[in-house]
Amino acid sequence: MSATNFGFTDAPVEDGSRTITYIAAISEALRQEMRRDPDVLILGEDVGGEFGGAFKVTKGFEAEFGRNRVMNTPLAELGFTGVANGMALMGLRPVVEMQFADFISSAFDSIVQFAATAHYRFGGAVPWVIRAPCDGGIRSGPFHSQNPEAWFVHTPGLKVVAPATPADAKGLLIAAIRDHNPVIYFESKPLYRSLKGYVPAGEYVVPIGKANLVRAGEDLSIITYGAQVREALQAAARLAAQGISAEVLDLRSLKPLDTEAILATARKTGKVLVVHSANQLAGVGAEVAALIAAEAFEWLDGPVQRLGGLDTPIPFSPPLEDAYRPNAEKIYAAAQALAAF
Amino acid sequence: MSATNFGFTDAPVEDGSRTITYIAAISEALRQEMRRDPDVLILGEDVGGEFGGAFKVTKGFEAEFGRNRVMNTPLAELGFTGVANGMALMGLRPVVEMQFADFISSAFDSIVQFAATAHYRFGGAVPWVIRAPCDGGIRSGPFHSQNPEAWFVHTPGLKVVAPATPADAKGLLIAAIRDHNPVIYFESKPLYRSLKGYVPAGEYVVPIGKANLVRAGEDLSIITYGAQVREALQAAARLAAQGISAEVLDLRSLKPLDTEAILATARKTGKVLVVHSANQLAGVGAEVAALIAAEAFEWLDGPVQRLGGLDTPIPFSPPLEDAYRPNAEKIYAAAQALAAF
Amino acid sequence: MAEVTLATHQRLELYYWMLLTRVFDERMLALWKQGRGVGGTFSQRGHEAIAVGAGYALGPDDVVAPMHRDLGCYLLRGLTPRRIFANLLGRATGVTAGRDANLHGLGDLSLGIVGFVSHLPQSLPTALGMAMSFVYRHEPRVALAFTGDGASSSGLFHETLNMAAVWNAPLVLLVENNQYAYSTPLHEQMKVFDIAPRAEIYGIPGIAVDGNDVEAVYAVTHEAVARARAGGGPTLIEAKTMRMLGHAIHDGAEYVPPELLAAWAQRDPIDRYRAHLLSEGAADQAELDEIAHRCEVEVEDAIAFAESSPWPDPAAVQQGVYAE
Amino acid sequence: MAEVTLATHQRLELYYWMLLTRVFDERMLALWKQGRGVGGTFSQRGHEAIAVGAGYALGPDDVVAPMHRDLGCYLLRGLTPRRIFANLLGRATGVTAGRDANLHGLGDLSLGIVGFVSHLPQSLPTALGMAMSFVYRHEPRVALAFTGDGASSSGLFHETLNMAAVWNAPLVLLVENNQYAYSTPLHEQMKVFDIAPRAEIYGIPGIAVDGNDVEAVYAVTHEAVARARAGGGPTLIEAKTMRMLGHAIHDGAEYVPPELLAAWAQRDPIDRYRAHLLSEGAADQAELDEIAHRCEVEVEDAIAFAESSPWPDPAAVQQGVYAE
Ligand SMILES: Cc1ncc(C[n+]2csc(CCOP(=O)(O)OP(=O)(O)O)c2C)c(N)n1
Ligand SMILES: Cc1ncc(C[n+]2csc(CCOP(=O)(O)OP(=O)(O)O)c2C)c(N)n1
Ligand SMILES: [Mg+2]
Ligand SMILES: [Mg+2]
Repeated sequence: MSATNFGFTDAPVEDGSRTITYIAAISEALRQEMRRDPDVLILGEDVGGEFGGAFKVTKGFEAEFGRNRVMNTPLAELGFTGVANGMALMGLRPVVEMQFADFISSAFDSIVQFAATAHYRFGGAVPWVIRAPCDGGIRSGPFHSQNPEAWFVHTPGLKVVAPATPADAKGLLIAAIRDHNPVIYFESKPLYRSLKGYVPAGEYVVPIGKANLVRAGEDLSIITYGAQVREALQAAARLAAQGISAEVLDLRSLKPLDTEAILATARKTGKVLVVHSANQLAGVGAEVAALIAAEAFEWLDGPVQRLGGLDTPIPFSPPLEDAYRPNAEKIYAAAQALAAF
Repeated sequence: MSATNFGFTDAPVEDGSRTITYIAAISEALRQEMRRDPDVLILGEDVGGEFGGAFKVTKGFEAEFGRNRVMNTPLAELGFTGVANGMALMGLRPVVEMQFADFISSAFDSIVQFAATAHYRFGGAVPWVIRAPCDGGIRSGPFHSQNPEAWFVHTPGLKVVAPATPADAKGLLIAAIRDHNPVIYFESKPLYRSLKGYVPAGEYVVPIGKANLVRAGEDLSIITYGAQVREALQAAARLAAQGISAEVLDLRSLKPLDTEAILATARKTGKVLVVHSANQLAGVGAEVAALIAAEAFEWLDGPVQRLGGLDTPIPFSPPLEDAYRPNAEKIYAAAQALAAF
Repeated sequence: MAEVTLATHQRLELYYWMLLTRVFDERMLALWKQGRGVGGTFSQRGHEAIAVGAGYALGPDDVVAPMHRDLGCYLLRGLTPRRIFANLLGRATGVTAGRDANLHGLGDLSLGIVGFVSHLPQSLPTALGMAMSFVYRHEPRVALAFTGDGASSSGLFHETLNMAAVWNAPLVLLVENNQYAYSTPLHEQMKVFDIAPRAEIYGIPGIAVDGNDVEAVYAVTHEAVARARAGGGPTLIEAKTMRMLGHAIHDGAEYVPPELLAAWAQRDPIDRYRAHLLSEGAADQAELDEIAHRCEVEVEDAIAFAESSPWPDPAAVQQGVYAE
Repeated sequence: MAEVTLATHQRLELYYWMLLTRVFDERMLALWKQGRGVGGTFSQRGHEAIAVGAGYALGPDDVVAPMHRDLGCYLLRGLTPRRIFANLLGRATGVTAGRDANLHGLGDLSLGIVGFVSHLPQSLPTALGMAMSFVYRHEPRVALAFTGDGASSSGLFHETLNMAAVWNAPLVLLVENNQYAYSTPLHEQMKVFDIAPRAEIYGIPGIAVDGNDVEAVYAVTHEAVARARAGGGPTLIEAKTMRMLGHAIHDGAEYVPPELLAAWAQRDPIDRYRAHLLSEGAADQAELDEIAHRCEVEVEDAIAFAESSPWPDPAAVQQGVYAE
């Protein structure tokens, strides 16, 4: 797949903006923040040396920033995330790379029990970021395709973001690094090199907690995030050809949710389809749908619909994974049915 | 608190039924199953010896069944839950006691990555039960009061149950032990010795996946589980005194959910309040509400409402914990507002 | 073992902190028995010399991650009996303002203390991270972490020691081997009962010490802290003692053989140190009595303070989840 | 080390399984380079003697939890090249019927194999649990688990060994120390490069072996298995080798010093064993050529089978999540 900007409207071109890939935007944000703030450092498996991480996001970083700031860790997610807790308590701003988002479950206690509660309990701020390369569609099987955001959205004390574009990949990562709280940053592997977009060159911060209306519409709203934004935009384009005007809201931030933007679009169109790659059952979409059902009840012209992954481990084989996972085609079909309600 | 059966309608008295506490019902189920099936064994911290576990559920078990079948483990939740995986693959039926449900996060990978996927991936059945003493209201602070069921309901491949009565405590535990899959059994600590009810003496199985309509009503439905069932019944009694007829559905099984029973009550009353002790945000209640919003849309006479814990760690101090946690009073107020919609 | 060179006033401080711990613990347990407590709480008896001796070896800029038997360490690092007792009773004036229970969450970063988290032994990698922040910033500071024999069975014990060794971190990890993890005796937890020798596989020093000898604990910790500060890397210390009461307030510990307790009672860290101070002429009985009196007064004051302190405002329950 | 008493036909079997692994691996990598693969896959080169030598030491009723470099063990336990290749290509005829990827999930309990799970080293406590089921049922069976140097840094390594020792479990835990965890060299993973001595702190035997000597690996594993079966408890084995290719198919391993690879290439387990067999007169060149031919044919057949196998039916995607 060569990188294109698919159905996205290009972000407004600012001075110095360039069209770069989603993964390049992540690297750029990291490098800029490390240059700006000596307290920012990186740790994780294989992030250092010439290698620069399983996806090469930190390639060249050790040469520029030294080993002290680009720390290769042993295979011990629980431990090294705990190390990030301690560093963050002392005012450093560690950015932890999980090799795959799937392995974040190995670090679970350090995140949900320690980092999430330290400030509430004794005022210990834990300003780290965990970068978690998530999502599938690239035939990597049950353990290299997961989307575990719902576990963390349900956990008090954390923040969770999920960029869908190169610009947001940069702006949300910078915001996450500067945030004084533990932020889990879900970066979508399927977008890494297949999605390009304009990205402002300088300091660029996308505030955590603000959704982005990426396409305005009248007939229904598709609320989504991460790699499914691209799919939703493709579906919206097809729907438009059928005379159905779909609005697409990119949540960007999953905790906190932008309840205002969610309710605004729901009240505007009266019909909502919530989409994500993670399995649907008790996923983040359930919270979004429940919120709308409670707070936009009188504006609804149809049942709030959800489209997520199936309630199975994520299968490897192409036909199975395709059956498992939402995509533009399935969004299109679900939206069409909803529009006809 | 002395044990009473609070607002519960007594279960039908069968031959040999007795009124016993919730915790006695758990012990009884375990003992009966261990007598019946030599493949059933218990492992966990402090479950053996004279001691019999932090809550004494297995007191006397080692004397009756021997050390082989009542295994004290070192403090290593991830490891000993992994051990249960291996035993279960070989056809044993380990019942793992987490000392508190809160510590289930320490065993996370062994549950969500291994046990949950083994059958799908290579046909390896993992018939264990994890007993997880959950919930609060008893001033035990952020790490001895948690209700982590949503993490597991979102995880494909697991089953999750949460009994609200002594009879269900027995019947669901027996069902969980006999199930061929990993079942997480959330037992409510606040009910342990404060709730009594009729419990059939012999083999008594409550099928997993079936909700229980514990009170019929006309004006609205309260859907809940675990310790909040008792609170909901108290609220319903007060509502009745006000002329509001509330139906109370005890979910009993959280994965799979009894979608039929959920939709039936929603369609019947047209107004639904979903309640649980766990924090509300992205909790199991979100799934229930989203399900109703999608599938019972045309029957709804009011917005589906939710009442859960706040999105904070669970505070220790009585006034804070009371502010954090749903109870009969808050359910009553929310139901009254919904009835007036 | 290193030579101990403690001035008389320091020895009396050690005695004072241990006794303050003991008096606090006894009054706390008594209060709970009277039904004036809130929730549960952990007994401290037997651990006084470890918590105090090790904590005393730190410098003011060092940091510590104590566990649930380290009341003595919390106290000597500057958490007042008032703040701690108020925490036990869930009051607004407690260290966590009613948010965390008993000895959990007793963190105050201005005093270099990390709040304890229940999930054992989460404090270990946290302390390692703090230690690594000192390396990162070229600060001559050290982190001390406490853990138990029980928690040494957990994977985090290994992960932390391994990373600390690879990174040559200024970390001192002290295991309080008190023979039991709740009701579980050592032989159900590990096959080799000595924990200090585990250090070898990580290529770092491992030292066992009599955990009922406060000066010995001080000495080995002091040496380890000095080594860490000088760039010599981490040390594993095993302090052997006995948990003399139940695991927590509700636990009668009937599973502990009485002979075992009787034997260890002979080695009570405070009685021993008192006798030692007297025999060495470091103090006379009047001085020791004065210290005892001071401890009584402080603890009574703390209880009165705690019991008369306001409850937290429920309206504030959602404050402080996030740092601004 | 124990005396090896292998009959000639057994030696030829060892050679056959190693060579089958090698041929499979080479053809697999070639196929991937041609773009005929699906997803990623792990290189096996350098691990043949370990996977085969250790696996061969098990009895038919024993169980094994191999890792991602143990193709040889999967094969000799009875997973056919056809089923494995079909799995790599995600076909309905593969071991997991398209559900799990590459060498993950290659479980078949009827062959005593546990499917590999990515989260390292989850297989270890699983294998311990299987071993404990044998104790429970008084069956004279043994569990063998493989893991890597990288995974030995994880807490589960410690938790498993500790529990296995306390419980005297019939478990053999074999570490394939191949100098690297992905791109991370040993010295960034651990301070002491020898892993076998870690056994001491658990009070069990720890044995290091040349992982490129198939008979040596067989011998130590055989001894450990026999001890476990006789009630002698667990053993930790460290087999030293070198991962001769990248971590996985996409990895060029530029981070490995070429000298290191060159030195280890001299010790190739298959070349060495071939020379050994010839020099000892256990086989002549013709016999070995015949084995090589057999391997080629089998692997070609497996590829043809896999490539012509049907894809799984998407309608069945939700089947099998739960056991009925
Ligand atoms: C991960 C985890 N599992 C279980 C517990 C429950 N628990 C609290 S203290 C304790 C025993 C700890 O023993 P040890 O480490 O020896 O400390 P001690 O209490 O003896 O001082 C247990 C099992 C816990 N706190 N954390
Ligand atoms: C918990 C966990 N974290 C990260 C990974 C990603 N990962 C896969 S293999 C590997 C290196 C493993 O090294 P080692 O154990 O030495 O095995 P080797 O690949 O060298 O044979 C890593 C980091 C993983 N599988 N599991
Ligand atoms: Mg202990
Ligand atoms: Mg390796």
